Amino acid sequence: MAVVELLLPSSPEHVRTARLVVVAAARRAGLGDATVDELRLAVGEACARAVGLHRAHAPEQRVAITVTDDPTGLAVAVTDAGPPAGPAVDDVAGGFVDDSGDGGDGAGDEVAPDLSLALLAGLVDDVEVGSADQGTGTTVTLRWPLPPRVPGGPPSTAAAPQ
Amino acid sequence: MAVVELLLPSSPEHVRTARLVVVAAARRAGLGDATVDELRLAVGEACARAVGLHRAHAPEQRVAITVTDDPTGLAVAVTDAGPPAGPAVDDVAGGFVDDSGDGGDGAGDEVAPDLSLALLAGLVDDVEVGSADQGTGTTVTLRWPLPPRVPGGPPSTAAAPQ
Amino acid sequence: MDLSLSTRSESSPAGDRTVVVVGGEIDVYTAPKLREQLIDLVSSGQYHLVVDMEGVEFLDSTGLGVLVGGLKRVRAHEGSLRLVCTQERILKIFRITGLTKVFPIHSSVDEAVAATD
Amino acid sequence: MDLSLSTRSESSPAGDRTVVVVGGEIDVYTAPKLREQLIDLVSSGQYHLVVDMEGVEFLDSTGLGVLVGGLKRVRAHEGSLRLVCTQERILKIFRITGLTKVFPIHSSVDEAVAATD
Ligand SMILES: Nc1ncnc2c1ncn2[C@@H]1O[C@H](COP(=O)(O)OP(=O)(O)O)[C@@H](O)[C@H]1O
Ligand SMILES: Nc1ncnc2c1ncn2[C@@H]1O[C@H](COP(=O)(O)OP(=O)(O)O)[C@@H](O)[C@H]1O
Repeated sequence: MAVVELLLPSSPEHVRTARLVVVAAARRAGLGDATVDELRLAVGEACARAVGLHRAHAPEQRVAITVTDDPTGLAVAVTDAGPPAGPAVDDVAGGFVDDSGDGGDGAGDEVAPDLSLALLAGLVDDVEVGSADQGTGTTVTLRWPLPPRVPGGPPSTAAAPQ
Repeated sequence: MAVVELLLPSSPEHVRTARLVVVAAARRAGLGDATVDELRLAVGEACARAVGLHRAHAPEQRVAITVTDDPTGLAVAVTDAGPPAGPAVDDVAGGFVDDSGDGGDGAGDEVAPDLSLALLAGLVDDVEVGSADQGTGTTVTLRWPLPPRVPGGPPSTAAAPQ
Repeated sequence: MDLSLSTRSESSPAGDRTVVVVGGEIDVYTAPKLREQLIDLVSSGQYHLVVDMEGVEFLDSTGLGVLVGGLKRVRAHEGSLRLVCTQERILKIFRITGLTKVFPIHSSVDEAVAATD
Repeated sequence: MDLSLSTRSESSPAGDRTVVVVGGEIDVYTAPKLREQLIDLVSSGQYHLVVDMEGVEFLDSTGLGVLVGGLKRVRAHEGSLRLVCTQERILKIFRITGLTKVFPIHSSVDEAVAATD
């Protein structure tokens, strides 16, 4: 079980880095191209949500991304430092609330909570939302199963090549 | 000042992820293509060194990569959990010692401490080697200066686009 | 930095159209640039837009939101916003979000420029 | 997974040569595969190798070490290992490490296959 951890400043420019890291882990874990595409998008949505929350509630704090892979699958956890969320998946929407404060002149139209939720729901079968360990903030965990390894196929990522 | 932190399992397959993250940060910080190429290679060398040390001394521990960028430049610190090093740059070589334990049958020839040092020295003007905070392990810090920003040029990476 | 934008005018029997060619990644970081571009066009009186997405490598919900915002703006002036996209991975994103029902999606710029329905 | 390898035989007045075409990234993770390939070739009696590096996107010291190891192996059998490389960013890596003095570096496979010096 390999665990990659990433702490990123909460600004939109860093969301791309999160996508890069998770995609690298997913490829290594053996996920197929189509799944990797979905995962890239879903992780981007989860991170954009966290960045949006931080901008409103905790601009100095960083967003934490943890990628865990084992032979059964890949799990990506995105933890924000926003207000604590309940266990309902609907609370994920909290991060998408228009925080531009422009009072509906239309300039905030790039923040589309329903679009982001629609994407997450459409892309990932296994989404879990819970309070982060520290009691504040929320962890959104996305999971993708891995096909069972074919004997003689690519080596487990746990073993270093030699 | 944006600080990106990355914790990676100490196996060779993860060195590529470190390169990806640092290159993304360097591009954002405004380093030119040629410098980014050098940085990709230098960071890869520093991480490969740390991974080599961990395989010998601390296989379960992760390698820490910290990227700090401010208007003056970009600093990349790679911290291993190997035996403590002295302050001399020469000690960097510690990580490159052939740890394959194959007793000179030639199978270990891919570990080339002098080649790696030659690359680091040739690529990076500012290399600092020090004991890691915890008293064990070594931090190799690589620094690249940034050209002064042109007024009216690309916005500072500290400011979120709006 | 990973978003490229360029615009040009095209004419057809249907009238003048402004083609916006978008390349690279449209995400939470770069989407504001696309939004600005669309706002600028509408502000300068260009209400019939064709957004060529064939060079788009990545599109997230922020990018979708900017396109929806652009559509609202041109519609406020009886205009149109048509997309050109044949990439399956991008089309899928429009389908998942139900936006294939909101945007006319064409398979070539010529087709989009000539469209009137 | 990001390293590609293929081999083929070529003949010239100088004799038979084995061309190893390398693509992608040769780094601490992938270099062992290249090492295996070179060892296999030498084990099967192929002592005159041309390594085509034109498709290499990244090369680190581990990769350099594998090439040096290959050179040692073929030389133990009076063989040769020639590189084909015109990419400035890769050539620079050989220069920084002084290995331009160790490897014959050619600008085409044909030139490398025909070389005898
Ligand atoms: N799946 C969806 N998620 C979010 N917004 C959607 C979705 N489908 C359609 N829309 C909406 O598309 C609308 C733009 O098209 P339209 O229905 O013509 O808007 P309006 O009636 O406000 O002009 C936006 O208001 C946007 O919220
Ligand atoms: N800058 C360098 N860094 C490390 N090794 C180098 C460098 N330059 C040359 N070499 C050496 O190249 C040698 C291979 O070429 P050669 O001198 O012919 O070796 P040998 O005499 O052992 O056959 C290796 O032993 C390798 O260590």
